[in-house]
Amino acid sequence: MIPDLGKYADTVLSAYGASIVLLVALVWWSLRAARKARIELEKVEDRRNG
Amino acid sequence: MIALLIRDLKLAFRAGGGFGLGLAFFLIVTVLVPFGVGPESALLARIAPGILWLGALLACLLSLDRILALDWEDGSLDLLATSPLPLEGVVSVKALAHWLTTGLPLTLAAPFLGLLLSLPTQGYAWLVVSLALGTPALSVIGTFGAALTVGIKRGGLLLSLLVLPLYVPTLIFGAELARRGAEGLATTTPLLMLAGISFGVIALLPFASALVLRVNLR
Amino acid sequence: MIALLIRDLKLAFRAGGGFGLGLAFFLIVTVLVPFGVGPESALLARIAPGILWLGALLACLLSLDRILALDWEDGSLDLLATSPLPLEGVVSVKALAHWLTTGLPLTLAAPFLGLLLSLPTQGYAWLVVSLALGTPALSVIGTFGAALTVGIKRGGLLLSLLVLPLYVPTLIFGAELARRGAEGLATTTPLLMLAGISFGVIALLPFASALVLRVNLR
Amino acid sequence: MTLKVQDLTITRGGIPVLEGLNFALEPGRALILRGPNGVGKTTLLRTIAGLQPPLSGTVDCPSESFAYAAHSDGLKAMLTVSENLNYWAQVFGQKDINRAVSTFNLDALVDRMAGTLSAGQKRRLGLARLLVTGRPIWVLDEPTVSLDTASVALFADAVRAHLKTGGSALMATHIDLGLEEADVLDVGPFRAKADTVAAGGFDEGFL
Amino acid sequence: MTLKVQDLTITRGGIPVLEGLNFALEPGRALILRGPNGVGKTTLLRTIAGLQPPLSGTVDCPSESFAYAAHSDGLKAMLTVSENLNYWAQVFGQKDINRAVSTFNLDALVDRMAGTLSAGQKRRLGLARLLVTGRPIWVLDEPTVSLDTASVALFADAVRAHLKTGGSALMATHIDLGLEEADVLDVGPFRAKADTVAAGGFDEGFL
Amino acid sequence: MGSIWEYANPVKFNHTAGKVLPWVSIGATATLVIGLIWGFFFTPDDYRQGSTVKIIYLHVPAALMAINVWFMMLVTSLIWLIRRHHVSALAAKAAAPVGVIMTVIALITGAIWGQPMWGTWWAWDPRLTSFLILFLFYLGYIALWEAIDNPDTAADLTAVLCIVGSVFAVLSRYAVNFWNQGLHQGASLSLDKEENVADVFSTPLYICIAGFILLFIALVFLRTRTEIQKRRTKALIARERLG
Ligand code: HEM
Ligand SMILES: Nc1ncnc2c1ncn2[C@@H]1O[C@H](COP(=O)(O)OP(=O)(O)OP(=O)(O)O)[C@@H](O)[C@H]1O
Ligand SMILES: Nc1ncnc2c1ncn2[C@@H]1O[C@H](COP(=O)(O)OP(=O)(O)OP(=O)(O)O)[C@@H](O)[C@H]1O
Ligand SMILES: [Mg+2]
Ligand SMILES: [Mg+2]
Repeated sequence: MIPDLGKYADTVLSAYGASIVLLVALVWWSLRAARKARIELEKVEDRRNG
Repeated sequence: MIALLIRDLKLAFRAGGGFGLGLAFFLIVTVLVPFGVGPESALLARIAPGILWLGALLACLLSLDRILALDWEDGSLDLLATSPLPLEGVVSVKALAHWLTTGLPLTLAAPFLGLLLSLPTQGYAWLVVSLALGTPALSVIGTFGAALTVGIKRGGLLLSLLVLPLYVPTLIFGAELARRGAEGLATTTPLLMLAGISFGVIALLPFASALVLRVNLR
Repeated sequence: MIALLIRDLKLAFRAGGGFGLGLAFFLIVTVLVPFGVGPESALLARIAPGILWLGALLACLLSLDRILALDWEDGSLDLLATSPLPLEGVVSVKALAHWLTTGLPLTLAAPFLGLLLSLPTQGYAWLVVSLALGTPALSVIGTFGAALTVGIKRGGLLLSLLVLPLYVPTLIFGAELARRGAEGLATTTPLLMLAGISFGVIALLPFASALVLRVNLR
Repeated sequence: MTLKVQDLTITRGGIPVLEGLNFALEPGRALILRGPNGVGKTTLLRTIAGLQPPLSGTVDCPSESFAYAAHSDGLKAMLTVSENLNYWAQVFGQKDINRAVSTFNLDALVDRMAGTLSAGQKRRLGLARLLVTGRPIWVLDEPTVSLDTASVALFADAVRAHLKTGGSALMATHIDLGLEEADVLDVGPFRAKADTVAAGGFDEGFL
Repeated sequence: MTLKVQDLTITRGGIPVLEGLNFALEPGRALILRGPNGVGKTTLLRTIAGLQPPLSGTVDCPSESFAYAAHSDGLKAMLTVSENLNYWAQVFGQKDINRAVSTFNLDALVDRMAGTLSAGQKRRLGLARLLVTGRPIWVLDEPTVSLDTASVALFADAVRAHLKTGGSALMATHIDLGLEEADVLDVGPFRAKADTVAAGGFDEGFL
Repeated sequence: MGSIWEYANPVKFNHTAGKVLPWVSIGATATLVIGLIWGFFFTPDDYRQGSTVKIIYLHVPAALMAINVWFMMLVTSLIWLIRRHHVSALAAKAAAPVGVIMTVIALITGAIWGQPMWGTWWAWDPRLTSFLILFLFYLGYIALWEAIDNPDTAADLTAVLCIVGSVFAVLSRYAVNFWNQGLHQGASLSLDKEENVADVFSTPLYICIAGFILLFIALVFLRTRTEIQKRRTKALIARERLG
């Protein structure tokens, strides 16, 4: 499945690996912060409305 | 005692990140060196261990005045001196907190900065070892300096002036250890000396610091 | 305005000598370099202009938080903001006082330290010229950084982090000028650039500093 | 110079603390602000002195007419008493510090470093600074903290003299200053209510 | 624990300021120090709390029995109210901060950063610290500065409660605390005379 | 529709962001997956660089974004300073961490690529160096946001820092160029001069760039909304305190 990367396999794979890890971490972190902010806000809004 | 440590760490993280910033300073000093001396990597490789040690030392130095001055200004130090904690313990904990927020992250970050200065491959391990052994001494000596200058308004530069000569032996042996490591030479002597300095300083200097602090509080 | 300048200078001399200490730090950094990188004079001569510039920059940097933080803490800054002096003038005077107590002595002392690092003979004049042109820019940029971080408790390291990237162009052209001077190469371009940066910065940055300071005082 | 405050709403840390304040301070008058801790007196004084912008409403007086004195006195520990005063006099374009020195009974201390004064002595020096500003409206935040009875009387005399020459004074304090001629304004009733905040501004999404 | 002060002479900046002080403070009693600005009250309290040595005379009580509170409260702006109190509680080996919080009416503020409190609120927090020390003798330097009347009453109640449990309190203040049961000591008469100095010590050459 | 400034209202912005976000996210995921898979699996090796050429699909888009995110922050900072629209300031705040990550990706992939190509992880090449400086600017910018409690003060200060920083970033770029001639490739999207080879690489590269841009837009919408909600929460809590 993986194409033949020749002698540079390590190089290419580590570049892809590192980048994808960073991108996924960024997205995950953003989503988590978004969820936390939403829950906080809903808690406060509920307290206020009822 | 543990409460004190936890509080200090908390404050370091909250108050504009004492921790990230020591590191940032180290990074920036290392980055600036090539701008100063030029970009040839052979030259950089030769001076790399020395410069990294110097950078770590300066990063420590810059954060020394946080160790006690803040507590002095807001009166916490007076209150601590009247508390049940022995002052020797207080200064040791302060030094430990300083090391955890400055020395330790510096040690861990040094290899990456070694990369920027084209440090030879065999040098990395020795660089880390020398910093791990040496930075605790820097924190403890620095705490002594901070205790000496604590009453003085904005004693920051005076503090540097007092502390730097005390840092010289640590710097010499530390940088020597890292350099020999990088050049593949024998490392036993500087290693032993560095370890000796660290342990001696950690065992004895807190008593001097507490003494000096007590005088300053009067 | 002149009263402010005189007061700042007086305080710098009295309060543990802002002036002697900037110099001392410069001296000590330069002295520590051979301990770090080893004593061969050929190597030292090559890195001398860069290291001297770096040392001057760090000495400036260390004293930046004195520019405004003390006046902030004791409320002088609030009072100055309500005084008849324009804030742009206040920050300019502060920058000038900083330069007189730090940049100027550094410039004058640099040749002696060049001696310690075996700087080649033709390099001295250029070293002094480059520092004389460059250090005012360092003071003005530093004042901007100090104005940005003035409200922040012990913002010292944050200040360094913000200011250092801003120092890069000055450092590059300054060190390049000194290096080319030492090696006997053409110096026109870096000279012009350095002068350009200094004048531009002196003319424009005080407005930004005053703006930022006003925001911080709110 | 009359200070007119109209419909003022002030914020601290982004949150309204006092709203709908209206008052005027004529030359020759003094006004004492009272109110429980944390109600917003300090914030009000800073707003009036022009150090922070109001959320709404106007302070109808140029900020060049105020001499502001707060908890921190802006004294330099490493300058002597007379150097400190001289400096502020020069900043405000004045010459003479003798009246300030004698009014606050600082004669014996003029050559002492400000850092070696006791709490009350420092405070007296901080107040003496007001006399070298030459500004007509004094805006004072808890001016008599740490002062003993004799010094409080000195201060009251200084205020009275200032009012006589057509100046005026606005002060926040919790203790009695012995200034019978001053009006008192209790700011407690002006505490901001929750719905001021949502007053339909552009940023309703936040507030 | 009785505090006995005998023949005490104290110095500030190397110069004697008060001399020949003698008093005793029994458990359950409070003593208020009065005296004009600069007479040496702060210095006396620091000496008693063990922060500086007396020139001569004795303070007959181990320094472990004092809880000292001065102008600066040792509060960290970047910690919340409860974190500040918890920290001091732990340093003094105590657990419970609730009593301190409720005594000084800080409930609404526990999660606020100490840096964002008003002057009076900060002061209340500083005083609340006394309750988490568990120490019997309170040594207080102008404790009610910046407090409004209601808070001064809270403080008086706290002192009374402390006295009831066998504690005692030594306070320097210029204003009336509403503590009828306290004794008052005017330190004015003990001001050091010029010749104390030469009283034949080792340093007579200097003094 | 009305004027674009309507979206500077937080409520309106949140509403719109909520509607747009799913579509942009799907678009970003799709283009990124297609572009990267195409690039990784279905492009030939370069005759000089071998398989390392595949790194270009990450390196170039990340590098482009790193610069453009800063540029976007500059624009929103100016809008905040001039028109004082809170959303604009918060968008700048939200974008900065994305920019940092992009910078880090460009640096890391570049360093990894440099090892086989130039025989070193790092060289003080002008382009590399100016990226390092950009990284420092991002760090300082974020640290300043973090260090100040009052959101409006923080917005003002960081906006001024962003503007002054941009001027100095341009200056540094020039300075660095003067100081060292580099190893790095020039700015053209073709690796070789022959058109046909370049095409093979460039189509997936364009797709990847589009993917990174879409990802950035999605993240900025999401993070800006988060910031708005955080401020609203803070304001409401403060209001409760007023009673
Ligand atoms: C840490 C190291 C590196 C950094 C920070 C870096 C930075 C950049 C930047 C900013 C660009 C965008 C240029 C633009 O379009 O304006 C770029 C493009 C590029 N980089 Fe790097 N680079 C690094 C290392 C490398 C290495 C080692 C190689 C391969 C030998 C490489 C090959 C390329 C190529 C082929 C492009 C596309 C050039 C074009 O626009 O046609 N880079 N890089
Ligand atoms: N940075 C901040 N963020 C949020 N709230 C704040 C901040 N600073 C102060 N406050 C709050 O604003 C209110 C007004 O404070 P202010 O200092 O004006 O009160 P004050 O009337 O002067 O009180 P005091 O009599 O205690 O001096 C207080 O409730 C305080 O807790
Ligand atoms: N460092 C110093 N050197 C010389 N004299 C000093 C120094 N510090 C304080 N003094 C003097 O010592 C005396 C006692 O000061 P202290 O602070 O104890 O007075 P206090 O009674 O607390 O006054 P206050 O009511 O104003 O607080 C004062 O006259 C003061 O001027
Ligand atoms: Mg107040
Ligand atoms: Mg006192």
